[in-house]
Amino acid sequence: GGESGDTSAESSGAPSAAAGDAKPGKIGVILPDSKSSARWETADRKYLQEAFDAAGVQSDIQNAQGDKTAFQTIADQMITNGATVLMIVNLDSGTGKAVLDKAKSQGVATIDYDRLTLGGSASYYVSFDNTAVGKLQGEGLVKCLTDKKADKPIIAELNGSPTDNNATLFKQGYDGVLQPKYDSGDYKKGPDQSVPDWDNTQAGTIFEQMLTQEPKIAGVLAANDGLGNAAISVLKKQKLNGKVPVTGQDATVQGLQNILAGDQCMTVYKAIKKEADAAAQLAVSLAKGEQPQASGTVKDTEGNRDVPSVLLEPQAIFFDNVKDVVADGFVSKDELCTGDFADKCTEAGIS
Amino acid sequence: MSQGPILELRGINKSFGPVQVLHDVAFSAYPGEVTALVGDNGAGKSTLVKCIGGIYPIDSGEYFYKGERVHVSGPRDAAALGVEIVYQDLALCDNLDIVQNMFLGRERRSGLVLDEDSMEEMAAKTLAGLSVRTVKSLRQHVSSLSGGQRQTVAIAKAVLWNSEVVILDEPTAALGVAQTAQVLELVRRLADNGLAVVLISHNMNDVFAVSDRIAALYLGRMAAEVKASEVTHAQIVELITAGRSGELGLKNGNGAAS
Amino acid sequence: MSQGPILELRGINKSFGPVQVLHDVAFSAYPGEVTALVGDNGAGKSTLVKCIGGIYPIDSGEYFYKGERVHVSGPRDAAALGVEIVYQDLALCDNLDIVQNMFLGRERRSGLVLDEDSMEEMAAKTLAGLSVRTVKSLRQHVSSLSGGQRQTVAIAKAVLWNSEVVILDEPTAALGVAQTAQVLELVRRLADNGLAVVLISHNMNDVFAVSDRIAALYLGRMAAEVKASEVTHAQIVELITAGRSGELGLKNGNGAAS
Amino acid sequence: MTTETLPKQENADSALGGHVKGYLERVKGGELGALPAVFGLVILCVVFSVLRPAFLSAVNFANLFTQGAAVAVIAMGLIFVLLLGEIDLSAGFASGVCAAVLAVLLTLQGWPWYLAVLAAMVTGAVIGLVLGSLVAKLGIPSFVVTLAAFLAFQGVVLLLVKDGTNISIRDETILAIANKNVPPVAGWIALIVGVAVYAAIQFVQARRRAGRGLVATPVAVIAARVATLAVVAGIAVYVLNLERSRNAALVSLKGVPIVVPLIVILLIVWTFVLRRTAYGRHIYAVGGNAEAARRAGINVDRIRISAFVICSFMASLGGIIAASRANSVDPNTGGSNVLLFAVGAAVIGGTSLFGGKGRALDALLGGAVVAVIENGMGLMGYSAGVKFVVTGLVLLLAAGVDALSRKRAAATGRS
Amino acid sequence: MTTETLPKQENADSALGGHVKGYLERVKGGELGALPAVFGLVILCVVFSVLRPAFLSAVNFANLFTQGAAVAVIAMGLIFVLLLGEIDLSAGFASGVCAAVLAVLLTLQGWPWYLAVLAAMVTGAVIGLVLGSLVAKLGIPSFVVTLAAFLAFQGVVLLLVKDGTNISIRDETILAIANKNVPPVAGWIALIVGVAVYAAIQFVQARRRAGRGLVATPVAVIAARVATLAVVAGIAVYVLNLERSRNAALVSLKGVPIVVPLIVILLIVWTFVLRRTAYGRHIYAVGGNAEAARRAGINVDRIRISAFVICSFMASLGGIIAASRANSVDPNTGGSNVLLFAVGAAVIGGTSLFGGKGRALDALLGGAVVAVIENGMGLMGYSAGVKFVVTGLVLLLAAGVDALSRKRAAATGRS
Ligand SMILES: Nc1ncnc2c1ncn2[C@@H]1O[C@H](COP(=O)(O)OP(=O)(O)OP(=O)(O)O)[C@@H](O)[C@H]1O
Ligand SMILES: Nc1ncnc2c1ncn2[C@@H]1O[C@H](COP(=O)(O)OP(=O)(O)OP(=O)(O)O)[C@@H](O)[C@H]1O
Ligand SMILES: [Mg+2]
Ligand SMILES: [Mg+2]
Repeated sequence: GGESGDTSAESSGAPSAAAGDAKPGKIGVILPDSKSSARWETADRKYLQEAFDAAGVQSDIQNAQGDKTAFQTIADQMITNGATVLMIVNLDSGTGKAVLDKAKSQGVATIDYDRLTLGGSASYYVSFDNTAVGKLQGEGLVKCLTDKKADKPIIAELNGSPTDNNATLFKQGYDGVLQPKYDSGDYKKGPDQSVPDWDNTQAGTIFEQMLTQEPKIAGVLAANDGLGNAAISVLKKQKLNGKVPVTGQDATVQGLQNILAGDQCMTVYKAIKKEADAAAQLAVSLAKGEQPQASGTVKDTEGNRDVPSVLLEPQAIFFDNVKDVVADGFVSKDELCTGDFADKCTEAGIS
Repeated sequence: MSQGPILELRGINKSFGPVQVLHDVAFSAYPGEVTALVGDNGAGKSTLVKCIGGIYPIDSGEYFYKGERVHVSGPRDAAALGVEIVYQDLALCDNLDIVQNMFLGRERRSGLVLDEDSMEEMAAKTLAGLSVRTVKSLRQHVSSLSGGQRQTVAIAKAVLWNSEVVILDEPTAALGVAQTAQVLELVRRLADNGLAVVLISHNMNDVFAVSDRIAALYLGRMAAEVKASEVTHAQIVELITAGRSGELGLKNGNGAAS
Repeated sequence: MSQGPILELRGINKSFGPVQVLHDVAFSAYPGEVTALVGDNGAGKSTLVKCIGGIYPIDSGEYFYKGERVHVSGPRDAAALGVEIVYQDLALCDNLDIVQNMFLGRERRSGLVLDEDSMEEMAAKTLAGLSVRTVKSLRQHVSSLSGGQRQTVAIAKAVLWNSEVVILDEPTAALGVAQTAQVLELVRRLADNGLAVVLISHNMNDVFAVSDRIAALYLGRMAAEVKASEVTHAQIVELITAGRSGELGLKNGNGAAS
Repeated sequence: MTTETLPKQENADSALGGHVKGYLERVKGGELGALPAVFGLVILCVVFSVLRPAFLSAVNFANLFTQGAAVAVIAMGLIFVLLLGEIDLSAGFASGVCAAVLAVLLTLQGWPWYLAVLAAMVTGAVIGLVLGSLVAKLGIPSFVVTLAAFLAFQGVVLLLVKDGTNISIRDETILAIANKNVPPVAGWIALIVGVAVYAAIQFVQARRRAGRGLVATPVAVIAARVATLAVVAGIAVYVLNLERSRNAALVSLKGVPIVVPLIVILLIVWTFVLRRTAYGRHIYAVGGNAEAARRAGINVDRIRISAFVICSFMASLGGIIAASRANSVDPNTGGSNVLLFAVGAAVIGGTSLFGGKGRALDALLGGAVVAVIENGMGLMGYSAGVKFVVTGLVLLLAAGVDALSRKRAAATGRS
Repeated sequence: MTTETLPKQENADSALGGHVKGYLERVKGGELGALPAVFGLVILCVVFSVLRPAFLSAVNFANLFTQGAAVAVIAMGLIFVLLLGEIDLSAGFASGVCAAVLAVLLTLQGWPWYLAVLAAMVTGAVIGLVLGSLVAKLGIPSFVVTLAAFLAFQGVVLLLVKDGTNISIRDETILAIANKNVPPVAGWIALIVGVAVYAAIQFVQARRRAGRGLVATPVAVIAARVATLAVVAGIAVYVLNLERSRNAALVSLKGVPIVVPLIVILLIVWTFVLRRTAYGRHIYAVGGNAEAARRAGINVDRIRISAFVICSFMASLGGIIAASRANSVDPNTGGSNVLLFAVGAAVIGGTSLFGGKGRALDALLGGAVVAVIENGMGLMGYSAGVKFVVTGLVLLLAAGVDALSRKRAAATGRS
């Protein structure tokens, strides 16, 4: 353990030496987990780190691994370590509020990143709109079903973790689109289950059982690409992949490849770099003791206040615009267009 | 001595799965007398004792105590009647010390708190009476005791209480010369004080030295219950090894357990 | 009989934490002879045997086998030398059956596979030779055996092998009359076949019946090692209980363990 | 020495009737073997079939095997560690690590499947070696060692699959393991060969024992056993060979899933090891009484280490099956409830956490209970909260049936 | 009967010197008590202090207590179940259920805090009663019962707090438990009273034993013990009474966190129960040899059930502390690694999973190790994967120090 400890001490020590004379504060970032979504560790951490380093501000980015206690412990430790700006992605509003209040009481500026802490005291909020993500998924599924000219299709919903509030928000989004269709009889509501911990293996079993119970499923609303892939692998056994549209989220390599292969209908791309850059910009100016301006506000229903906010728009990705994700640099062509996918990439206009 | 038995069993049957270990066994113990229970290895002596103590449920048969039919469905029932038993397999808690083992289940308290001091005193006295001199400390875990020391603790544990029936299953097996003498003396003294004592032993000298009656088990059947004064050493050995001896014993000598 | 000892210990010390159990003990066993090891409860007999068997590491002292100094750091070393021991606490695996216990660690195989049949045959023969008649099946778990039956299994397990030294720690404690006779006969026969046998027992009759030499431990010190023919019953009992008897024994009788 | 031999007590009634009577008496006397677990399983199946007829379909029957395979395989390995009275909390994530190694080598490095599989299995064995050595040589309690490993492996999986992404598996051979079936004909052939070999072994063995004058199983009993095996396995193969495609014109889906023969082979191998080799005997001995085993000259440390090696090795196989089934590996592979379900499967099957008692078959029986519960609950369509609650209750029901039947039996004296 | 009494072997050298010598010999001989765990803890603290000086700050010291409190309290309850050789996998989620009950009653139903707390504690006790009865009366292995409960409670929490949302706690009293401090003066007073009472009890006891002629602790030894306690506790109180606000003008932050006296009281109560009452004695007896306990007339079933009740009750306290610290309850409360860390804490502290060996203090020592690791790792700033791996390795290090010192001691003969 000693060796790796040393190297880490260096890596976080390096920027401190570089920024030694400017004396801006230190920024602490707490990410929620690495399992609900691929983005936190692969994208957010990278982009934030780059932005902070570019600005020459010291930073400490940690991940709470879905553990609330760890989340608070990390916050305590960051303040102990001298952070002056704290940016959090809360695991839930309660812990989030506890952390924000404690930070505020010690004179630490705070930013809610991606998730708004209801009743909290964050100075700023930067996010994608999660209900909007769900809405795009719902609309995407409708589009694919319409393309397939499905007649009164039965829809299965494979929701995210029951303990994750975002999953609830996504569901609000897509149910907002699908419910009217169910009500009108255009679509038929099929099985609807949540996947604990966003666990792909369990998702496989759950979807397999949905299909056993309701063999005529004609559309799958999967809450992210991992769940989508689990559904696709079950469909493959019956050679139904590509015939039954499946949705996703996060624009992972796996999800995009499934789209290129025609097995997945769509995914939702959240230009995380934009979100990260916006948040980093706020954080850096706070660390330098400035009072940055935000573009808009969001209403915190519980705390009954308007939180200065930067909101970003998610984007639906279908076969035709996979190239947008590559162009954005979110995934590289090398990782996406391996082996069999090279042809598909050409077909999809990725260069 | 013309008193009736304090403890009486009739027609006891006991099987372990397909193996029947006790066949229609009758057994009695009388106050003021030492009854020796003898039998070959595997004859069923310990099983009979465990049935008396409520460790094993009996399959069928009757259990009388002071002339009344009772149901003993666990060790607590037996203890409540006033039957105290030293089992052959001792049953001590290795993770407790000597004093703790001796008072287990019957701790002395003052208020809520255990009265360790008086327990330690009583334990020391009882052990000293059994010629134990090599125990380093009463606060030693029993796991660190020698075979004979363990056995002494088990005996001391049983005689500490005012019970009416004391059953000792091979109590002197691991004991030294002096300790054996003490235990035999103790057995005799308990009986003289009016208790009913049952002694299981393979040592015929000991059996004849202290016992008033002898009951011999043979392959799970009671071969004979006789007065010690009316039989010889050799007769008992014959009863043990063959199930009968002349007039005495099982009518059908080949009554092997099926 | 003028042969040197096959097993010889010198100056053995052994402590358990603050308690010293063996003080500077010397002990020898001679081929073709039965050496009885006697002593009061807690004298240290079993501890000495466990030191010989490599169960306990010795604190200091020398261990000679066939005149050569050896280091025994575990039971495997002792077995490799050719020392076979029946421990007082038997050490059987309750979840295995009789045959499995008897051949534990030395299973017979044909190829990769265990040769169950020949093991069962051999086990049956050995047990029969020890007068065991009440065992229902050789495939019974040892947990379901009576005290005497367990002891017989442990003895049978040890004598099954061609070893040069056999040590029996109170082997007849739980045995019946017939079985005890068989084991004593066996002990004598092993010695007559040239093996060195060490017998621990509290029964002086048995000790004098079979042994050539007697070693008496007193509170962890070796009080005397004498020829059985040169001492009397009473002298040995004195050695056991007081540590000395006339000329024999510890010079300083009050050598209590500190 | 007298040379009287033990009476051959049971030879008298070695006819079929006597044997059946003996069996019934043993059952009554508490030697229940697999009965309670099977009984619990049957009750579960009946309940689910009544509530959801789809439960009884051929598709679902086939699903059961692929769904339960990974947990059952991991449980089979855990049996070895449990037999010693130890525990391996890291088996779940060890399977995740091995699956991640497989995926990285296969998809990112482009290794051929057999080398990648080999590497995954070697990874498993090495993990076991390290864990076992820490437990046996340093004497750290296995709970703590494997708790540390549980945490560390979680990190290793994250590092291997690059923090939160999924690695897809596209190799056809690997994908086939959990997703493809054996051709129906091959299924029948394997069945016939298997039953024949079983019969032959039983007969030869009985003949040899009878020849030596030992108690032998009567021919009639062997015939009955062989017939039972043939019928049960035959029905299973028959059902699995039915067409279960939703659209038979499009794709034909029939035959025994490939994981089934895989599991059967593992079951036979480990049952053989535990019951017929000296090594297996020593595992039981160490679990029953480590001190007695040591005194008998068994190298207890080596037995301990080897058990952990087997456990982690089997975890690697479980990981490969899981990866194949999910078509991908993610940081949750081997996580969430995999470990608890695997240990639970072993315990429900009848393995003791205190060591010394258990069989390879337990993993399968208990694994079947767990798989049936998961499968059945998946059909019920409850909301997440209700589903958790009902799953817990159903598990309790299955275990309760088991415990009650054992308890009734124990009342007659056995423990 | 001869009336010679046992020689009073140790009275001769009852001076301080002799006692110290005796203690050193006992340590050498393997009676290590708390030493190895303390030793592991010290090593951890030194390592972290060197790598991250912030580890040594007063703030961090105070954080340690609130961070580790919930796990330590749950572990303290688990000790009872572990002492019997049983396990309670559901303790974590039981704490979640109780926390959820608290939150629902407090925030949604608007109950006063004392009634809500009472309801949460009663919930805990009832849970324990049910689990214990299933284990003791039906004889289902506790692993299976509590695995079922683990699943079911997960569902109950979800149902109580409604899928994925969470319930905030706003009651000041409840929030104070894990977030506020005892006034510095009160801390000093409590310290002085505590040390005085301890000293008094020790002296009275020694006097009484000496009066009866039993081996008693010499006065010098008692004085040394009291002095040690006073110094260690004094330093702790002193450090916790330092100002640790980053901005003292804005808000003053000093004093012993409220959870500390809470935990100390629980520790004293359970230590008293285990060491000084017949009930505690019976717990050890059942854990050491259930059959012997039964034969001694102990009602084994009742002991089993009560241990589960205590365990779940303590889990409810842990849940209340966790809810207070998080200012809210969500479906993950009591989930993730809470259970494994709690059991791990008990085992690291020296409690055996096989029963019969353990103390209430173990939960605290082990809990401290776990808390220090979590706290220290939080300061290191590793990425998720690396952090998991390093945490595992550090845990292994702490346990390894412990195991090695025990092993060295065991070489002299004790086990
Ligand atoms: N739990 C059990 N299951 C099966 N058989 C048992 C069980 N307990 C005892 N037996 C069998 O019952 C018979 C009688 O055993 P028991 O212990 O009563 O003998 P015993 O007379 O006490 O012998 P010993 O003198 O050797 O102590 C033995 O053959 C033994 O194998
Ligand atoms: N592990 C241990 N820890 C502490 N003391 C022990 C340990 N083992 C044995 N002793 C002590 O050592 C002494 C000798 O024990 P040992 O078992 O050798 O006696 P023994 O001569 O075999 O007696 P017995 O005739 O009763 O079997 C006893 O006083 C015992 O309490
Ligand atoms: Mg007996
Ligand atoms: Mg001895």
